[in-house]
Amino acid sequence: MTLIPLFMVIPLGSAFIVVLLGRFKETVSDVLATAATLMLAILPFALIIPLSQEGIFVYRMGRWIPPWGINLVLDGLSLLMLIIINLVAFLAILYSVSYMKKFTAKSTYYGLFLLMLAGMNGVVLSGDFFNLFVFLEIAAIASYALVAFGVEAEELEASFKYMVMGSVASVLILFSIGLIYSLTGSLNMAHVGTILQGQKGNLISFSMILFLAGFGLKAAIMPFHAWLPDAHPSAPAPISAMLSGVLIKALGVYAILRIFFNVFGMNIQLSWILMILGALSMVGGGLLALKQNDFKRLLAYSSISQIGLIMLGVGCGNYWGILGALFHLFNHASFKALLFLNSGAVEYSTGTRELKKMGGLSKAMPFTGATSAIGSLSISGIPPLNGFWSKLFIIMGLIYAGRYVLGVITILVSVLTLAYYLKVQRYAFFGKLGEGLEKVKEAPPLMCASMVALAIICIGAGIFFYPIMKIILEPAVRVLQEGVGYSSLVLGG
Amino acid sequence: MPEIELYLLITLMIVGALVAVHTRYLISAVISLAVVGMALAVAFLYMQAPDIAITQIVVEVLALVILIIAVSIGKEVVDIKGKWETLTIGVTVLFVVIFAIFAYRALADLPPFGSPLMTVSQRYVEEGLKQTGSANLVTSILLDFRAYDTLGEATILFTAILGAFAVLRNIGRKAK
Amino acid sequence: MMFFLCFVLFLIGLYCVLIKKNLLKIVMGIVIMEYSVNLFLITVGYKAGAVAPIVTEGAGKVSFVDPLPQALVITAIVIGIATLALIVALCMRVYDRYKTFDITKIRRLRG
Amino acid sequence: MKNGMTLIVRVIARFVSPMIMVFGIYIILHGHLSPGGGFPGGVIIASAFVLLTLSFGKEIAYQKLKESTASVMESAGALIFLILATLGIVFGGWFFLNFLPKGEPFRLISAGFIPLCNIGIGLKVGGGIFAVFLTLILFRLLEKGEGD
Repeated sequence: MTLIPLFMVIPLGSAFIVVLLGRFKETVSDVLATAATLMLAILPFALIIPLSQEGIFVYRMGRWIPPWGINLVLDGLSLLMLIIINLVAFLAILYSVSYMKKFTAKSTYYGLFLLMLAGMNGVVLSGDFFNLFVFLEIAAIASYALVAFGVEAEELEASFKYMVMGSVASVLILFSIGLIYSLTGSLNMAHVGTILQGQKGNLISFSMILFLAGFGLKAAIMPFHAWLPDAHPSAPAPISAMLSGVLIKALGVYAILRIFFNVFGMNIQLSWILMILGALSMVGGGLLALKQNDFKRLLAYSSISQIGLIMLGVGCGNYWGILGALFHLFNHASFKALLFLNSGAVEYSTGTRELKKMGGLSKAMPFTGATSAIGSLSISGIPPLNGFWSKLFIIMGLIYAGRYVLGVITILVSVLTLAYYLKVQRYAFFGKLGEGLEKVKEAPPLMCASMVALAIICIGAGIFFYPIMKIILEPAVRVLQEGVGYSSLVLGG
Repeated sequence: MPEIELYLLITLMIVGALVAVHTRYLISAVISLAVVGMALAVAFLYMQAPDIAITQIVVEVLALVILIIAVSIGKEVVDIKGKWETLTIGVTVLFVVIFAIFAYRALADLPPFGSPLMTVSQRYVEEGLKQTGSANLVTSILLDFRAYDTLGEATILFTAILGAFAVLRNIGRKAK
Repeated sequence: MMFFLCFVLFLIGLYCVLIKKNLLKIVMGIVIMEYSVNLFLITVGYKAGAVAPIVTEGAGKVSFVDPLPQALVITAIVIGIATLALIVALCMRVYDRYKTFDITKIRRLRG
Repeated sequence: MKNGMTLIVRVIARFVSPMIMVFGIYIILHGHLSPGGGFPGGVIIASAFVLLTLSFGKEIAYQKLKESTASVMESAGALIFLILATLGIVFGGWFFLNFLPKGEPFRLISAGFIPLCNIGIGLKVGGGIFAVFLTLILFRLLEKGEGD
């Protein structure tokens, strides 16, 4: 219980110290950042057992009782997000130690990375609207700067677009928070939930629309996706892995889930909106991905498609749909991070991202080739890898909810996914060696280590899906199914 | 009866914002924006928020300096006209107007102007001094009741400045 | 009506972001939107006939305006200046690379 | 603007900027009693330096004040604030607990750790804002130095 603030204190403190000390020696910041993220990656697992006994932890900042002070809430959903975020962050940092040698100002990079991590942890733990907004801004601002970290022309342009869209999204969210405050006089999510219960009206739908637009922009759901295919490929590879694997979920999907399920309460119109947006981004992202010849750009469009799948599963609202969506959230973090790290390794060794200029890389780069094959198969939903189970659960959810058409579309998109990942494999890793690639060597060992770790997670989560489902996912599903009952849990505890 | 002044101020702000959007010269746009910001600070004073007014004024001066640096760096002083200008403007205006109509209906549901609910704040007002010892209730909220937000806010400034350092580096990648 | 006028200001900013082709004009649109949100929050907390939320020694019972939105707005203002600093840095850097602020000419990425 | 502004501006700037700084410090220290606090105070202090930089020219400012000093101040201020927050756990068991005695209201030394927080924030904001201003204004200068 007293461990909860550590999720913010460790990354913030180490970020400040890294920036302060990093100018002297690069190794210091390597060690500090790795140590901090390693601690953070272990921490959520230590909380699994106490949480399963207690059900929910409410931490009162400065000992003020909930509606008056800020409270942190740790429940199943937050814990799931914490596990995903910190695990991927640790592996991405491990990867960065070698990968970021190409860039200048490494300590600034670590500082921004740790601040982004602190922001995401803050978002998923917060039980207060404005606090959520503040931490969302930390993560978002750090990510704008990280996208432009290479300061090449394209990167700056992508970062500018991302920042304009992100700032508009933040303003929309803040306006909506203002509306909520004016209507209820409170900022605590649980307290707002109790006040709003059963209320309806133009104002509430208006604020829901603003929230949906704001967080939809952060999550890159289809009509709001324009920034993602530019921003994600432009960032350094470990940052792309963080952005696609974690950030859009922590800032976008998680916030939508928390606010719409636990504060406003789901209803049938909202469920349809989520499903339609989800299906739109799933199909649109998939079709656009098929056209791409840039490795990272293809992965970015594929992220839009997968986020659509998650929204679809959440939208159908029954046990299997939500379970599938949350499992897919976990899985997508693992294999999309893996694939982005693969693309980074390929870029590191060959210096190109164009798929057509590659070829036969799996001979020259065995670790990268093998892990990317695992990632591709997993994201396309081949049994027994983890992507299969989550897609199966989502389709089951759709069928139980009676949405057969959407179920069929999901299966078709799954085939589409397989198609464009086969394209990646064919162009990049199989066939004969591309021209000028004779001297290509495998990426440095630390980079390989983190890729292998992610591949093991992909396989492991596929084989041991049942214990993961019971221990980590079911508490999270319960949180969403309880809906507005969240309020009484937080305020009563 | 401060409401009349407030309406005048907000009208000034809207006019200033429109001028800032439509004026041809970038430097005049920056100055009109500063007018909006200063009017905002005065509006804060009218609405009994001296803390915010001070912060707004000092931050506005700084924002003005930053924007003028940005404007003076480029050789372009006038705004750019694109192709399809009228069509895009038409579509955007239509979208904005629809949004406005919906917002007008929604905002009518808010509690009337000048009578906030103060569900939570009532307690800050009554017990703030006793519980935190700070006579300035805004400070007591900022640094005691909601100090965690302030930590986040300080971190945001830190992040943005670190980000600006990162973006303004001359060389991003080391030469091979 | 007061709230709606704040929203009008917000829409002007949104319009500016959507329509303008100059990077700095887009930045100004964002700044206008931030102003409008700050104004809206303070307007929400305004109480007719009340005084600023600072307790004075020996004063009797007076009614204060809502202090919570004021605390939020200080945070929002700081977020605004932080965003502005970063985005202006980005703009200057983009100008440095492309020698223009025109977004129609800055099109290496396909979006 | 390269070599600073006219003599009149310089003399006035040299005369006014200490007063601005004193005012900023006053605003920071009295944050819990009167309007103000760490943020506006920090920005006021930074703006005193900004005034000096603008009137004396950026070359001189660059020689005298390296941006690193300002950014060290910034990191240190942020750390002070974070450490104060964490001390709440040590002394009272809760993060951000106002662990110091509240003292007598309306005095300069009262309100527990609030004035200390204000000082930390003031340092941070002053250092940070001035550092970012310096980088923005020196950006072209550095560029030219390396390009030629």
